[in-house]
Amino acid sequence: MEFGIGAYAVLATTIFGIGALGFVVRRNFLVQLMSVELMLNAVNLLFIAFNRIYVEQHGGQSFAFVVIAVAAAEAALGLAIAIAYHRIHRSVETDLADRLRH
Amino acid sequence: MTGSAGSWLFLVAASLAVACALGTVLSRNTLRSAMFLLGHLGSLAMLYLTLHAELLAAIQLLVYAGAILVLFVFVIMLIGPSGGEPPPFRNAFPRTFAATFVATLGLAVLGLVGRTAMEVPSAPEGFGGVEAVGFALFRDAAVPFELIAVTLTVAALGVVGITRGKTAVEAAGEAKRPEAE
Amino acid sequence: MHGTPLAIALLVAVLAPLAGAIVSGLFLRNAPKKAVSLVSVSAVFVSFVAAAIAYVGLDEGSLRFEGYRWFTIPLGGGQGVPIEFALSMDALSGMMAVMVAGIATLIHLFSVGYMAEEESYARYFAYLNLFTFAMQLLVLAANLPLLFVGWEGVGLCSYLLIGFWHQNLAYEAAARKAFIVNRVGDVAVLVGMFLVASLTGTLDFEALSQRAGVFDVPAFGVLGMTAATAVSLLFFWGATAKSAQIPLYVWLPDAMAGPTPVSALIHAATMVTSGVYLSARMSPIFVKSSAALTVILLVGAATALLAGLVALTQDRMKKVLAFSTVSQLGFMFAAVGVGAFSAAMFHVFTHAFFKALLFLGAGSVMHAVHAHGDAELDRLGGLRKALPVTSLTFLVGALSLAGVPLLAGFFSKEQILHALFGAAGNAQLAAGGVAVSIPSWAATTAIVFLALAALSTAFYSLKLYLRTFTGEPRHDAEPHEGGLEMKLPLVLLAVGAVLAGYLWLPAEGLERFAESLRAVVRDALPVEAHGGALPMIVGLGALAIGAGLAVALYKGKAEDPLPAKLGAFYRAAYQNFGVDALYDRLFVRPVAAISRFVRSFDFETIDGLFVGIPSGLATVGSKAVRQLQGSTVHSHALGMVVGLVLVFGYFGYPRLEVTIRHEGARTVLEVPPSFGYSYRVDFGGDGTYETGDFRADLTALAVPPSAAKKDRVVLLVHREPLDSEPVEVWLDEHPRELGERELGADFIPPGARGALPIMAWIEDGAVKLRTNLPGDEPEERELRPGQSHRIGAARLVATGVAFARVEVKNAFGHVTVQELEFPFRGRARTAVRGGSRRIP
Amino acid sequence: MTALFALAPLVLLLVGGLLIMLVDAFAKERVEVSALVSTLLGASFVVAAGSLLADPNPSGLPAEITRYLAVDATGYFTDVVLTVAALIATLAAGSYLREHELERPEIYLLLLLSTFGAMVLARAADLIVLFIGLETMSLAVYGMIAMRRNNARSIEAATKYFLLGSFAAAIFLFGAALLYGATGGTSIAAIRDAIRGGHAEPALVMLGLVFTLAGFAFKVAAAPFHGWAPDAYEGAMIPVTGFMSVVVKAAAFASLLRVFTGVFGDPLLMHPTTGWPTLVAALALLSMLVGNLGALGQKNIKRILAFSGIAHAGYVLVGFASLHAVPEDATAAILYYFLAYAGGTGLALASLVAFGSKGLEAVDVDDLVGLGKRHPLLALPMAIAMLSLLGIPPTAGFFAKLFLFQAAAQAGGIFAWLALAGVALSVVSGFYYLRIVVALYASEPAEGAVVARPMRSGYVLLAMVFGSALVVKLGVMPGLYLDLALEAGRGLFH
Repeated sequence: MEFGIGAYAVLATTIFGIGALGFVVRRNFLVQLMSVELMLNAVNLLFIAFNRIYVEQHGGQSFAFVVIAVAAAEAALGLAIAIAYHRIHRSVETDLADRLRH
Repeated sequence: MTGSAGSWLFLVAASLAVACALGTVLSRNTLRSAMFLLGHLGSLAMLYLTLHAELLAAIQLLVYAGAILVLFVFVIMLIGPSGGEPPPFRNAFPRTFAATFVATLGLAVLGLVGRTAMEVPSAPEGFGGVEAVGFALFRDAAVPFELIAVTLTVAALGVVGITRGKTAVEAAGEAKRPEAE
Repeated sequence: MHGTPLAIALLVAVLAPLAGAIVSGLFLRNAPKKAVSLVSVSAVFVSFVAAAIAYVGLDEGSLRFEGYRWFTIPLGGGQGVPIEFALSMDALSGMMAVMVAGIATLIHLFSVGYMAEEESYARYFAYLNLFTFAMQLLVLAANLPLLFVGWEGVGLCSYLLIGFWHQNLAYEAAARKAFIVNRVGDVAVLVGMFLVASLTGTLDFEALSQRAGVFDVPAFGVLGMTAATAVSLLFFWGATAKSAQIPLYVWLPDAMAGPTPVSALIHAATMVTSGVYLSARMSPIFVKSSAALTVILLVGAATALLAGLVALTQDRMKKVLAFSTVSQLGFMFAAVGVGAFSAAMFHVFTHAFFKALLFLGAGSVMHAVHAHGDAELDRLGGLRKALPVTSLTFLVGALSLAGVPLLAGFFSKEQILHALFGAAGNAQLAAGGVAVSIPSWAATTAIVFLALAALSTAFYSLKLYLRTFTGEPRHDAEPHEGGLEMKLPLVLLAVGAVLAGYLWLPAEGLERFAESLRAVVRDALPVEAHGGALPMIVGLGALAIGAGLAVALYKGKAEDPLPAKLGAFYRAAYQNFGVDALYDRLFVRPVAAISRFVRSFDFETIDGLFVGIPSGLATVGSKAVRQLQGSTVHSHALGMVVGLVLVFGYFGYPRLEVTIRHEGARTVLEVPPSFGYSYRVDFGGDGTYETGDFRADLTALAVPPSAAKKDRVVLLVHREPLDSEPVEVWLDEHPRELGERELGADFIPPGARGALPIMAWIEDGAVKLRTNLPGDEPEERELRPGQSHRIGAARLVATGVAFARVEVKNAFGHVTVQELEFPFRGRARTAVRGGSRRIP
Repeated sequence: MTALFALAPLVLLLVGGLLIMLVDAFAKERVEVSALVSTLLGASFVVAAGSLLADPNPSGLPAEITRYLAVDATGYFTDVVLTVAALIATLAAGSYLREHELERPEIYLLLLLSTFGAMVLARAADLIVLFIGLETMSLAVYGMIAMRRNNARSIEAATKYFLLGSFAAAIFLFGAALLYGATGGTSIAAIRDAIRGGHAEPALVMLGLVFTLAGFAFKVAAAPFHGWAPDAYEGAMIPVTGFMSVVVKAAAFASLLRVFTGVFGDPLLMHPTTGWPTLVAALALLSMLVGNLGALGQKNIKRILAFSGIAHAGYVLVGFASLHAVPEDATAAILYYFLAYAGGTGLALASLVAFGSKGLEAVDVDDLVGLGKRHPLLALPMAIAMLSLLGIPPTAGFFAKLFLFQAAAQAGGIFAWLALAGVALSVVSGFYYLRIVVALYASEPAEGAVVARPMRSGYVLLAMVFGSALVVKLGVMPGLYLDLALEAGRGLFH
């Protein structure tokens, strides 16, 4: 049994979907953040898989590297916001934040 | 990496990745979610290996699993694992809707990508290795690489600003009007 | 910048009030009131003097101040319509500018006394100056965009001044109504401007009147209108808002909430007439559309009557005057509607004097009895002795409004009636070589309406005077006249209300005034009077009856007998015939409901849209609302996902728009090329795709003869003239009669009616024709597709019907199918059905 | 070196920002970070404007740089817009933070680096750099919002914006990955060439379009991706709101312009009925509807401006929808709109800063009541801003809308109707903009209401004067700037 790049793409899409689903249905700040990480990982997998087709350069792998670096920055900032959020609500349940409305 | 070994590795890693992703999303305990995420990251690193991306696989483990995830765990420990969140699929509407969404996305992309017959050329010598990717990053992609430094600086500044000790003014009380509930 | 010294006067006329506004609004806030009065009154006076100098120096033709290239409206392909920042004055704008500045000066002066106790004195005068600036800009602008700046400006100032006295936001409704109604009109003006720019390539008034010939050719059709009609109606729509015509007049009576001098300046003398001014400016285009003129005539006349009737029943001074203004504006538009622009401008001119006078008189009364906002007629009376100057001047104004001979209002109203009679008399009006015809029923209706409106004008103006100044006092104030600064404007305006009409008389030395105006505006009517003595008899008759009734009813009466006498009609008219309530129900409430709906745009709405509407899902919906309500991360994320699915759905299914084009003998199918799209076509429905498999490079395909269906033929019937669109008759084996619709009424001889002159049916793929015309032997012939045959004035062509199944596949493998049947020649149409499926 | 000079507006900000960071860290005395940052932004503005006027399309630059960062007239034009907006926001922030005693040097540095990120985003010629610019800009904004960390509203705003923003970024990246898969390139030029050459798998390109468009639509707050905007705007400090509403939006739009004229500028993809123009038209209509109707019932001025921003995103999208028919006119109209919108909204928020002092802010429309009577000079810029946003001539906003709708009218068909809908909906916007003008000028505060006193600060006054001058100048002499925008837009079609 052989698996082409299509299989990787299907896998990446599945992971992306799971991440998106998690983001939409969960209300825990940290789990939502982890869902976003899942989505970013799916993107990385896609980049690296597609790079396997275009072997004469490393554009996809470079992009994946950048995504990992930026994801690190994003996670750090996000966790700082999560802590600030926790200080106010004593919880990380994001549905508690609904003070801002018409 | 082709052949049956690669196929087996792909199947195992892919199943593991999907299972761990589901575990991350569905666990009610945040710490368990983080552990599932760790598993997921590891299985992705395995997949990267099957794609000749050795350096990226290493970075995945070092940066993602080693740094980002540790940060997560640290924060979870700091604020205590949460409980009490209602089960994610209690509501009819998001359930219906999310299912529709994933189904739409899945159908579209699965059918399409699976259909796309893309030839996989054989990887040249050193593809995905430290040297090749290093050259790509430091020579060809020097501009983006340098710009990442700014992004990281911004994140650091933000984190410092948000978390550092109270200023004297904050202790004395804040602007009155905006807080008036 | 360049221009003659005289042209600089135009700049001064416009900018002096702006300078006044800036100085008194920003720098004199805490200065003594005397300083404010000095600055603002003199600013307007300077504007008056400058305008007058320019006007006097204006011999034949026009004066122009060139500023700089303001901007260029891009028209694609490097083309553009350049717009200059330029002012210009001709007889039309000159008259307006002098009048506006003159009356504004008097009203500023009056305000000095009237607003003496006001706290925000400087702010008031700043607004008033700003308004004068905007109005002068509107009048003196050399092109439409600059005029539009003034147009918006007067609306804005009016908005600020109406709300001037209101202490909190709850009372601003009137101001907001005024503004929104005006904005509704602005949309039309903007769209009209676009149209004019794209058709003529200019928006400059001078160039526009030279290029008006463009509109002689029916350049394009909008809803079956010619360009001239579309443009005229758009500008008229704008004018109905600014000049308070049906259906947009509702704001003006409410706008009386501001200080009375403001009502006099804005809502009587200047701003509201800008719609008439714009019509006169656009007269070269207006006169090219009979349809638009007829609409304007009817709307104007109806407004005059409706507002006149409402004015009869109002019991507050300013309300009566407000509706009276609406009614008089209706008169002006009726004149515009028969192409008598100079008569309309004449009425603008005289009306400005007597209506400003009446408003200031009302202000003087209110000042005297300390009435706030408005004076109820039931609480006035007997003021003649205490207020001799006001009383006398008010009487002059009222009589002038009523149309008493030899006063200003008489002359202008007579001219309008003359014009109407002229239009009713000869249906064809000549305007610059193009015949304009107003249906005579419309002109007659308008005459009846205006006669009734004139009657009610006479009635309410007399009523106003009698109930205010005569009889026993019904108030307990100790009235006294205002100071000189209030009396002087009254007297001057009264003089104007008497004399303004004589400027139009064909007397020696005066004729230039009217003549030069007529040289600018394009009257559709010849100058000489029409209808003989009839218009004057109608006018005087209306005056006599109206005034007589008023005197009989009100002389010496303390109570108003009208409500009792008119009963339900009175109540209806008093409530403005329910129009406000209607608008509230039609527009205000739905918009409020929509805004509430959108404001809650998270789950409630998404729910309403996607779940709530199908009733089967209603339960799920309400549950979802309860559980997901609120502005949480959740709801926003779901909104995004909804958006993503929608965006995706847009590309999910291919869209297929087949156009069928006939190129001589060839019929060509055209499909839109698009990314990832590929097509295949099956002609004739035999299951073989003539194009082979799906092809991406397919855009146009000639229809082969093999596509023809055997059992279908279309008979194309061309009538004289033969180049017109043929009538299509789809035939099958059942014989069919070709009657009046296909052949035309004149084709069928009288004796043949009902006797089946021509029968047609299809047999063996050909058309069989049997003619049975009276006088001729019955005859039968056959027409094969492609053949033609002439019978009398008609040419019959048989053409085959092609069938095509067009399929389009997009990048995702989704296919949309459309089956088409269309004749090889003739109009292409008839999509049989379409559908989508997925081909992996 | 030439590259460094050509990119001087960006280099100045980056180098200057790092220097300020060092100086602030090691200096013994208190450093006036806000003044330094304002100066840097001003310098960058001057350099960008100078380059735009002198040599907008420098040649001979090393390809290693130009394949990532476009050095062209469009880039300088967006630099000008972004630095102007950031300058107004920084000046206002200086006054605001000092007055309300919230001062922290990090905020100014984040402002600076966020502007840098925005400029990178607006110039990005490669999806990698585009993503980095986007994230640099966004992370800084999340940080600025969360900086007022004891304020529940601020943290709520940061939470929502951060989570949703990360979600949107992931969606955008997925699209970028699909485009890479389809074409093997990450730079706009490479992807464009592959698509034009027919080497790209159409389905992947279409999906890439869907996901990148969704990601952009989030950043510019176009409906239905707008949910976060009112909350985030309301919760942020006023100067940060101003920064977000102008800089973030303009940079995202500029980048969208590059991507849509480049990557998706293929004539087949731009087919008016089957390509993306109709889709963008639908988003435009929805945004104009949601924005204008949503703002109607609001009391909070920041929320009003948020919905107004959604509506304005809709107007700009009208321009995008007409790109297929009149590319140059539409591009110029879009670029011009950035300037007008930056002036109007920046001015409004600077005024809002000026209206509060000592912990008391003007938050609701009711808080403005009577300000025009007490402080006519101070209230004037707010009125000008409202009139410009409403589109009353002769202000910037009128011409901005005129040019956009004119472009759509030229495109004809449904796009002309879209323009008409835009004109009609901007009538609706009169309700909420004018409520603010009325509150300023025609009313008195209720008895016993708490009245915020205007602050006294040269910084914010400077910002207001600057903003008013911009708005009025764009209205009185629009031709000059439209020509500039036309010239700048041509760079995209070379």
